[in-house]
Amino acid sequence: MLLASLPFYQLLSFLLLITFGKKLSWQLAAIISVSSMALTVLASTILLFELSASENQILNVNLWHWFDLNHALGKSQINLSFYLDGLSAVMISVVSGVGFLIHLFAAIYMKSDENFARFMAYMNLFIVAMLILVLADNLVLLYLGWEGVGLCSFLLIGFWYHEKNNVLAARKAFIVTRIGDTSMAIGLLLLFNSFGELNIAAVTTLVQQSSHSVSGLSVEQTNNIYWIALLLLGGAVGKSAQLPLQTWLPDAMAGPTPVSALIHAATMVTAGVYLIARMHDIFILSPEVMNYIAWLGAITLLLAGIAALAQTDIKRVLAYSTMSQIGYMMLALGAGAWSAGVFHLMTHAFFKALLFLTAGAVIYALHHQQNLFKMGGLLKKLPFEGSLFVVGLICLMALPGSSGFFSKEAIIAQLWSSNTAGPLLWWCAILGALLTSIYSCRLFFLAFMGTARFSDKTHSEKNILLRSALIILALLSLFGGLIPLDLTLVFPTELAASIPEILEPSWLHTLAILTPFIGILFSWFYFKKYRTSRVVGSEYNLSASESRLVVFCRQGLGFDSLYSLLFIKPYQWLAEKNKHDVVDQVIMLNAWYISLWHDALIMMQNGSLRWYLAAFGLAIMLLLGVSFL
Amino acid sequence: MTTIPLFHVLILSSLLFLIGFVGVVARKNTLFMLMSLEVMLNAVGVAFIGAGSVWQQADGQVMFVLILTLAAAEVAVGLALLIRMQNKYRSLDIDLLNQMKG
Amino acid sequence: MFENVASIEGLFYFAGLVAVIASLKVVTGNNTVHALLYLVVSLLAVAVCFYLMGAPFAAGLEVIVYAGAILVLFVFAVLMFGLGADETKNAPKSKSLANMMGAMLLAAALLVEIVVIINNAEMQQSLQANVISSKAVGIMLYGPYLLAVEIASFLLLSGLLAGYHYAKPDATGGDL
Amino acid sequence: MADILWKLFEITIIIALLIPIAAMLVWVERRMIGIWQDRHGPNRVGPFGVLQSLADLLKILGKEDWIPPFSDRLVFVLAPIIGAMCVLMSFAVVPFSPSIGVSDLNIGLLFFLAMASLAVYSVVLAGWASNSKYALLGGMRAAAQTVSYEVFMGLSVMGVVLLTGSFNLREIVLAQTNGWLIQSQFVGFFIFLVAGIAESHRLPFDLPEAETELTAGFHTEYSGLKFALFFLGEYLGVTLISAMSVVLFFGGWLMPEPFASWLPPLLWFIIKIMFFVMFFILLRTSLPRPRFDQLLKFGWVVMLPLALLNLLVTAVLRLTGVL
Repeated sequence: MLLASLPFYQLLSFLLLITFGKKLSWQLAAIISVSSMALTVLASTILLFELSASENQILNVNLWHWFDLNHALGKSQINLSFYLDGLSAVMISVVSGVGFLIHLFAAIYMKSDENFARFMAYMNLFIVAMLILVLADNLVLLYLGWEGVGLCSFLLIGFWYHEKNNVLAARKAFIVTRIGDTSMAIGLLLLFNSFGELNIAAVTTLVQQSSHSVSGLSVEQTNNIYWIALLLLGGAVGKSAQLPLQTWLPDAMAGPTPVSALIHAATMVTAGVYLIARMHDIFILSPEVMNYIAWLGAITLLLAGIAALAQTDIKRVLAYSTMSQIGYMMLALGAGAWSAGVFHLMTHAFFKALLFLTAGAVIYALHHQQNLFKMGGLLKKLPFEGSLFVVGLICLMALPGSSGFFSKEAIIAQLWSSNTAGPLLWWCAILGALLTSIYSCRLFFLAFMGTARFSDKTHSEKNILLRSALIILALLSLFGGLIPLDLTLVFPTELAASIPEILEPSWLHTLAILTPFIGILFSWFYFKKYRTSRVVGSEYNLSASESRLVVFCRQGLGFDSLYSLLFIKPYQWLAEKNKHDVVDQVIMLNAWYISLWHDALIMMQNGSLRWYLAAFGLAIMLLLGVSFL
Repeated sequence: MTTIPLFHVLILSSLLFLIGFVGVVARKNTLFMLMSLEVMLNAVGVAFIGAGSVWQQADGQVMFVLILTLAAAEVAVGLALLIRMQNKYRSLDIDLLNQMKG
Repeated sequence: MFENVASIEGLFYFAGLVAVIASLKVVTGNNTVHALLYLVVSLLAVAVCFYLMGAPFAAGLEVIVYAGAILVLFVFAVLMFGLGADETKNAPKSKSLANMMGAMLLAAALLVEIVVIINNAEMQQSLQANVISSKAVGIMLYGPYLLAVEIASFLLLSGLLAGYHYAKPDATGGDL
Repeated sequence: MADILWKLFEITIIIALLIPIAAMLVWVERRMIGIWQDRHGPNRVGPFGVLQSLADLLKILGKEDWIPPFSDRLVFVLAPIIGAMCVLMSFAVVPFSPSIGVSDLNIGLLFFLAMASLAVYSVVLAGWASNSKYALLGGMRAAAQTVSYEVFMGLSVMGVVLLTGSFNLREIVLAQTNGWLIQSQFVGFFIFLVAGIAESHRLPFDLPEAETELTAGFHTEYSGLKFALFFLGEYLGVTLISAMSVVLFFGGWLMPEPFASWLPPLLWFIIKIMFFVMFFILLRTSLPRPRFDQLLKFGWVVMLPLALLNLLVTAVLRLTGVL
């Protein structure tokens, strides 16, 4: 029952806030939303204990029967029921824990906004949708949550809808993720068509049974599974901002910073990872797709790392970093390192939320200044935020001891010998780690070292709740790696063990641990300018490089222009050519036909009595003629 | 003792009716339209009386009496409207009344 | 006997011819009062037809009510409100028969149809027409047709009220 | 063929008698008015001025038969003819005596009413065709008056029809063998008389030609023979109404038994008619002319309900067997 109630605290809060929003004072609205979040945290904590106490580590609750789907193989019940196992437990603890802290932060951060209640309502709605997504026991309900988070993302990116850029970003995010969602929906239909089930557990059982049976899977089923996996991957790619649907995430930073932290770093963007992890039984049966996932993740993490190197906006750096880190998760999933991927998901949620919130605090302190080249020397001016940011960056770089170290190393360690990954991807991961440390250092140097390149006085938010939220996140980031994550009941034993002939060289781990330090060392000298910038005359001697390559990287490696060229321009051209809409014209034939009659009848209804009489006479004549014939 | 064929009576009736019809349709003067209407009603009366006399039933004349009352009522209302129209438009042109333009 | 019958038939045809010609004059006329006079002639001719068809009562009513009352009403209206002139503003200049061409064609087509239909229905067997007394008509009226009589009386009443209401000058009438 | 010839002869005789009678009535009227108004009246032409009418006739015939140029010629000529024709036609159904009478129509009463209602066209059309104000006003008055009074004229005689069960005037007369209908239909008679005066627009209901207001009303523009025709129509109308009163309410040519054998039926009939003609003349001398609205109001408000009431009572009494 507690499980069933999990999303409803938020739902209630959402309804209250959206209904009475304008009339509630800041305090009341904040109390409602944050306390509902606190209740969620409490409930999920209890649930975690219940889960560990249960015998097969699974909790199940059925709320009500939703509808039936008919299939040749039999009727499939679609229920509104929740399913809690190790994987979803990780997710709900991340969602509720990080979500609670971000809510707390947001309640103070957004205090002065006139639409505060609406903002909190959207945040609550997002949590509802995310919990439904995570807890869903069937794919239809999951899809409901999936679309729900998409909607909330749209609403929150466009929260300040008076500014055109925000609205455009919201639209972009919505449309791009919709492409992935469509693919996913098709995947779900195909899945149902092939197996006659959409219940996750049932699908899993079915797939496992048929693959372990003597006859194995039929050719058609194997083929279907390949396509299902590919289509589901499409959905995951869209939601998790992976190549080729990654372009929305940097723009999504237009939303309020807590939104970036909650949705576009910690929770929603990892939904794709969760989906693949949840459906791993399907993916295991299709090694090619696993391979694609791995490559996709690797390429994304490298490209995002390169793009992050050229950004001037602090939040965009973090956005690209997020993409890159999710790339790691994808790489892990593709390599079959399921629990390592999920583990990284969790730690990433902690430290990326910390980074975003701290960045938000910094931006707030600098009067909404987001440009890195207008910062500098903040470590002295904002020591609290600065030190927390350092903590976040340490985790991001995966320096030994931090949570990021444990998760990332776990991923990298399993790449070499995975039969769906391999040494090449291992090198990619190492290169990615190197890039990570370099852009992290660049970011740190630009923002927190050197001289202050701004004139305004900083004003740091001293609210105790806000600070405690940040501190808790920092602690989680530092020590989150020590949380014992046992997902052996959820995931199959690691695939790596089954291929012993690929030998792992002994220097692998050493290199992996050393990589960030190499990066730091490199940056220390390469970005000397940034950390030692001085004022020359009235001009600052530091500005963003405007070389073509840098601008290209800054603009996300030209994906936007590529898509514009490939899709938007041709579409606009088509739309231009098809201004009168050929299909519409065909449909308008009906209207034209009706209006033809309309015109004819209008001519008859001319108000002239003599005309009516003549028509009358003509009708009589025709009637008589008919009766005569 | 008359042996006027019903056929001829009906021919007379339809002739009168159609003359009236032509008048109603072709004339623009409302007064003439009303008169033509009387011709038409009259023609119907001829048909009724003729049929009644052929079948030796009084019903034909009964119907004629009813037509007569109808004509009286119609003329009362029609002439009143005509007078209204004359007062308002200073003309009896029926085409002036087509203010409902489709 | 034959001669007598023939003369009655002849009278009928003559009266019918008069009626048709007078009606034509009504329809094509320009002078309102002349047209009304022709209408009276037409009605009288029709009354003669009625009489010849064995319906003297109807003939009497035709003259008394139609010619004597209804058309006098017409004449009265024409005199009182100066409706004499054919004030059709939109009328074409020439008032020849060509203007009525469309309506006449329509009517001619209708006539042909009607004639064919009447001819087709084998209705033209001549029956001996005896005089139907006004008593029989009265019995019918106050017997099976009582309801129709009542309805007709309501019709007359409503005609009276409507005529009174519409013909009233605007100034004297309040909102109805 | 002989039948038809005999009928034509009869018609000729009757018309030949009626027209002089009407002419004589002019003299009678003027003479009687003179007596009642305590003066002489016409007394120069012939004994007691008997030939006065002849002299008038000659004078009228000698006058120019002028048709006003502003008039509608056709209708102007037609109007007096219609008037005289209608009255003369009405005489066709009047049974003068058991053997004399032009037509024995079975709807004789209806025929009389029809002709009476057609007679109004004469006046109305004369008024219109003259194209002058007085004439038009006279014509309109005539139309309104005639249409109004015609309604209860018809209703008043329906009591007679109820009691006799026939529209045939000859049968109506015969039905009064055992007593004139005036006994039971005195209300009907009164209404019929009033309506008849109005129909023939005699004084006091001569508003269409009220000299004091409308010069000469509808025949302002008329002169000569056409004027004579109007006069003929008027005096024949008086005779007709008298004749109809006699036929409908006073037993026609019938007389109670002791008197019946004294004179032939035709003479009795003429005597009765003369009595009513005298009565009309007496009315003219003694009553003032009402206003036109009073006339119409009197008709619709008093006479019409009275006629309906009379009809209703007669019907009830007839059904209960009292009559």
